[in-house]
Amino acid sequence: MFAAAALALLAALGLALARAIGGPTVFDRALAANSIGTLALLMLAVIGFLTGRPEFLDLAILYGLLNVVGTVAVLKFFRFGDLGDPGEAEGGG
Amino acid sequence: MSVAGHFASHYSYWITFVLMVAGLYIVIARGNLMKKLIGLSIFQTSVYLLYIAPGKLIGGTAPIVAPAFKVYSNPLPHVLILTAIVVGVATLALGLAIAVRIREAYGSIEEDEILAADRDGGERV
Amino acid sequence: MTLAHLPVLVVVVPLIAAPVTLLLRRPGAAWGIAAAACAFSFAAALLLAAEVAARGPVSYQIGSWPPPWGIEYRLDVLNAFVLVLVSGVAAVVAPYAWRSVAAELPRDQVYLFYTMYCLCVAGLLGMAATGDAFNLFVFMEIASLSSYVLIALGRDRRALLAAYQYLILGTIGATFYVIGVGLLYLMTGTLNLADMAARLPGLQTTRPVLAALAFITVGVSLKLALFPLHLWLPNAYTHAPSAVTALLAATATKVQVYVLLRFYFSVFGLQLVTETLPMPEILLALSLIAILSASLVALWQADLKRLFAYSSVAQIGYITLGISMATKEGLTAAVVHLFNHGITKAALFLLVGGIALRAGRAGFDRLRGLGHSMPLTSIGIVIAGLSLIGVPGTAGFISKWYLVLGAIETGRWWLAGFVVVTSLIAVAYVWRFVEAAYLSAPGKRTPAPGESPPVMLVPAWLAVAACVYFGFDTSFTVGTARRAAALMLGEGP
Amino acid sequence: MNVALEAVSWALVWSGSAFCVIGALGLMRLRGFYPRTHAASVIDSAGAGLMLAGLMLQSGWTLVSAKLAIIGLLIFFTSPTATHALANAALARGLSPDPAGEDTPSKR
Amino acid sequence: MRRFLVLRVVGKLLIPFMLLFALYVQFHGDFGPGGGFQAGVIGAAVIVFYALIFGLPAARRLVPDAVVESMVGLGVLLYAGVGVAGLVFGGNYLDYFVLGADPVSGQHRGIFWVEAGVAITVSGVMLKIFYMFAGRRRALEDQ
Amino acid sequence: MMAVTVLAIAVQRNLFSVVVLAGIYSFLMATVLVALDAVDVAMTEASVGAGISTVLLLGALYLCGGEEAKPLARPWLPLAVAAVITGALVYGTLGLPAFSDPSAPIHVHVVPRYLNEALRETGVQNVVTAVLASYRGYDTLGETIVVFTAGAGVIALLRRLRRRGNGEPR
Repeated sequence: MFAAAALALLAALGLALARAIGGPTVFDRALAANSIGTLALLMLAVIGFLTGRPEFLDLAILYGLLNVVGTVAVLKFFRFGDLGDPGEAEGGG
Repeated sequence: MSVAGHFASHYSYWITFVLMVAGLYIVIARGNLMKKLIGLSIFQTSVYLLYIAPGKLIGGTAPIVAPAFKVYSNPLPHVLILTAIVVGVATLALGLAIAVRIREAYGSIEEDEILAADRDGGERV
Repeated sequence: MTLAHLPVLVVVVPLIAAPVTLLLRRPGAAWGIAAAACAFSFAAALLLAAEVAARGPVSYQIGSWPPPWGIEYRLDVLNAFVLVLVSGVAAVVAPYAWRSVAAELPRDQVYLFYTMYCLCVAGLLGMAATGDAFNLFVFMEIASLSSYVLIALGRDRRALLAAYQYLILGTIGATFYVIGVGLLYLMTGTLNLADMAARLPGLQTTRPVLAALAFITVGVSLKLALFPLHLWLPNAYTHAPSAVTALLAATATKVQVYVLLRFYFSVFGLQLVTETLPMPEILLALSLIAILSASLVALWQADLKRLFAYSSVAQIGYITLGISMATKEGLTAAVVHLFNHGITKAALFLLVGGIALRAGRAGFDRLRGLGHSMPLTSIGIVIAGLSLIGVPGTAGFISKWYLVLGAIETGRWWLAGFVVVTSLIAVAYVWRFVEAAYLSAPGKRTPAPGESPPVMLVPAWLAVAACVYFGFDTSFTVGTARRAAALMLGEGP
Repeated sequence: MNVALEAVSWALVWSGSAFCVIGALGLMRLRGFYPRTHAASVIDSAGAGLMLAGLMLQSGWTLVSAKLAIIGLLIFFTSPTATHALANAALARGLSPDPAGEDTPSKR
Repeated sequence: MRRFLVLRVVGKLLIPFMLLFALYVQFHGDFGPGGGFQAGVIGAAVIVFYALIFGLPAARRLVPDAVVESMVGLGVLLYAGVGVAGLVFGGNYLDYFVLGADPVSGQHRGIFWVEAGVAITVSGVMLKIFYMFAGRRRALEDQ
Repeated sequence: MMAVTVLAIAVQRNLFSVVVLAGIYSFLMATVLVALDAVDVAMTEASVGAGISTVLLLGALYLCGGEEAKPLARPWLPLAVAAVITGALVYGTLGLPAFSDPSAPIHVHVVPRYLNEALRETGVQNVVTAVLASYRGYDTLGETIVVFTAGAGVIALLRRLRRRGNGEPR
């Protein structure tokens, strides 16, 4: 049932984690991190249904949001080095 | 209780130890100031499990009262750990700030280099 | 109305003062608020101590929730005593900081210094006042985080490193403490110290409780700089701003000692601590090593601040020595020494701070002939130094006296001898100052004649006067300490 | 809830989780960073999308469903963005799209 | 960051939603998971996200330093002030029972303001720390 | 569920790209916390660990330079210390109540009142919020102050100083 889905997700998490640990470049890791975020989000949703308390989807939303922020931060860091850099932004952005 | 049974029933604690020891090991063994801080936060994270895992009741649910549920997990550890997380992030932020300042003052965040710099510096002005 | 709420106001007033100072962003106003808050706390602590002495323990339920559910402030003779010490030192150091901090910190950092100062004081007071194990941790963190910052504000770049080391060790210590509390909580289901104590009998020999004892001991020992775990202290004290050194040396470690006492005697109970585990023996051994090694190391220091920092490690050894006896005399000695050493070190570091202000720093090469250029400061250091040695007529003598009494009472004459002999080492390092200040010709680095400004000298001399005063009038210190010891040993208030 | 709906929902959840595993496998097995981004997007779009749809059917017409929809939209918008930005950054940092050049981790 | 056009567009879409979510977490804390701290962190994360996409100076224009710094202090004052209000109305410190007409509404009111205080401080602090870290190199160069 | 944690530990043994891994670690930890019913904690852990800490670490990493730590010279002492501590912990926890034992002291002593009365006494459904903000509100005040301390501390440490130059040693 849901438990099976959870197990599948768990396996996927494990694989992604292996990539995150092994990944030769930092981008691999960031990619894996992003995927792990998504998988964890799904996991949460499934656990919510598993325990019969789907209200906890708030948490999943939070994961989704933070995932983006985290990934963008990592990227920005590796792209420009500086988190506060406006990049090539022109006015009117 | 048999050893295996004991192991199973205290599983959560074992994980806590492994995390804790890994974190502590990083703190003590690593010379890089940033890594030390990360190790420190892992060390603190392990404590979260130590508190929260025993609060769980199998068949229980999160402590948000609703008519459909009778058994809830223990909310008190959650409260404590919320506070502990906050303390952890505060410590992390401060530690990082100090590390940044150290980097600016010494030009390095490797502990041995810093100590060497101080030793060579000899008499301060 | 106010009187009934004093237990919480003692802590909350400096706590509220902190954000106010941050919002005002003016050094002068910040200083005024901080000093006023500390003074208020001191007055409140005195009133509370009187009340506790007259009527026994005071309990205050925060949020009106009854104790095991809500957080309780519980004051007995011991904490009230510690409160008086902490707030007293804070109130004395605050006015002193005015000039000292202005000289040592850039102007736009000054108001933040007072924010941190208030937080540190509030944290220490909160630790002393609370009757809840986890609340104690929270306030421990407030006090430690703010003290990391305060130390890091020191002028030298080594201050940063010292603060960093302190941060790492302090956090490990705090985490150990949390682990210990967690184990206790898992066994008793409560966080209230009194409730915990009530539910522990019967569980005393179970392994989690023993492990909890070990963790709490190690964690708190890290913070109180017990011998093998003291490595952070000398650096931190040496490189921190003078006012901070005075505050921390006089209060921070003392509050940790209080925490240790509280857990040993109020929560775990004498029986567990002394009989099940070889705690007294371990403490005794560590204390002896601490006293001996730190005193000897102190002898070779080139900087007066550092010298006194090592002497602090040694003096903490005396306190734990008193605890390790676990008898009434021993505990009395520990509590009295806690207080006396607090004021003595406050006096010393305040005066040394004056030298640092005039001379840049307090290396021995700048102390030559200081007796002539800064006579009041020098004589103050000598008097406080005498108290450190334990010369009769000073506060230090009283605590050493009880320590010796305790040693003799338990039949350990060699221990009494040890205390006397190690005091001689203290004579040696205080003599180094005397030699430099009075018997040497002024060197080229000696500051030009001129005292430190009165706003620094007066608080310092207040502390010096306290050293002498409590050497003669022992009714407050010894009286309270005796009652605290009796309380801890379960002989009733 | 009727049986047909139930069955559809289960099918969706199951296939979603299958896609997740496949994606993760790809993430693990594929050589080179750029191929891996494809595997990751399998997780993000197919896996997550199907699964959320299945869960939505489970929960029916409620707030929970709405939240699931929000999550779905969120992933729908953000994860391609993130992947795009990631690839962009990797390219800018000089990571060669040629799979042969992959095993020389020049930049970390 | 002209090259990240996609990111900018998505960011614009996302930011209002995130803010809304922060408010939801703040006020829904009584019924579901969440509360002041989490809401504060999310609120800070929104601005951080904005800064990541549009650059720190833009974020600083949006939420100036002075505002952030006063948020840091105000939140604590609000929390402590609720406690003092308990004193003023004749209860103990942090006593919410006395704040409302009946105990439960008093509790409600107390919890509400307390959580608001937490959220303000937390978002202020997190944002301030981010500004401090992210803007440091620039400040160094300016000197 | 616990397998995830074990994997997380494996992550921690590896110290490359620590920051990214720390973020992943936080996500996993939060998921485990959800499995343990600690929803609020998970939310906090996720937002703090994956959101704020990552950003902070990156910011600091940028300022500090991201060079690698050197390999260890003498790993034995730390290992020994860690082993001793594990020993103490293992010793201690062997006597603890088993996982999910409803008769453990923490479930019988203080908590029932929270669970049974919180709704009536505070009118808040989420018991964690009720305990956090009301029963143990003072702890939360302390927690806020801790955050405040960190914030003010960072301001104090990282403020650009006109008089002192670029953080150079005097």
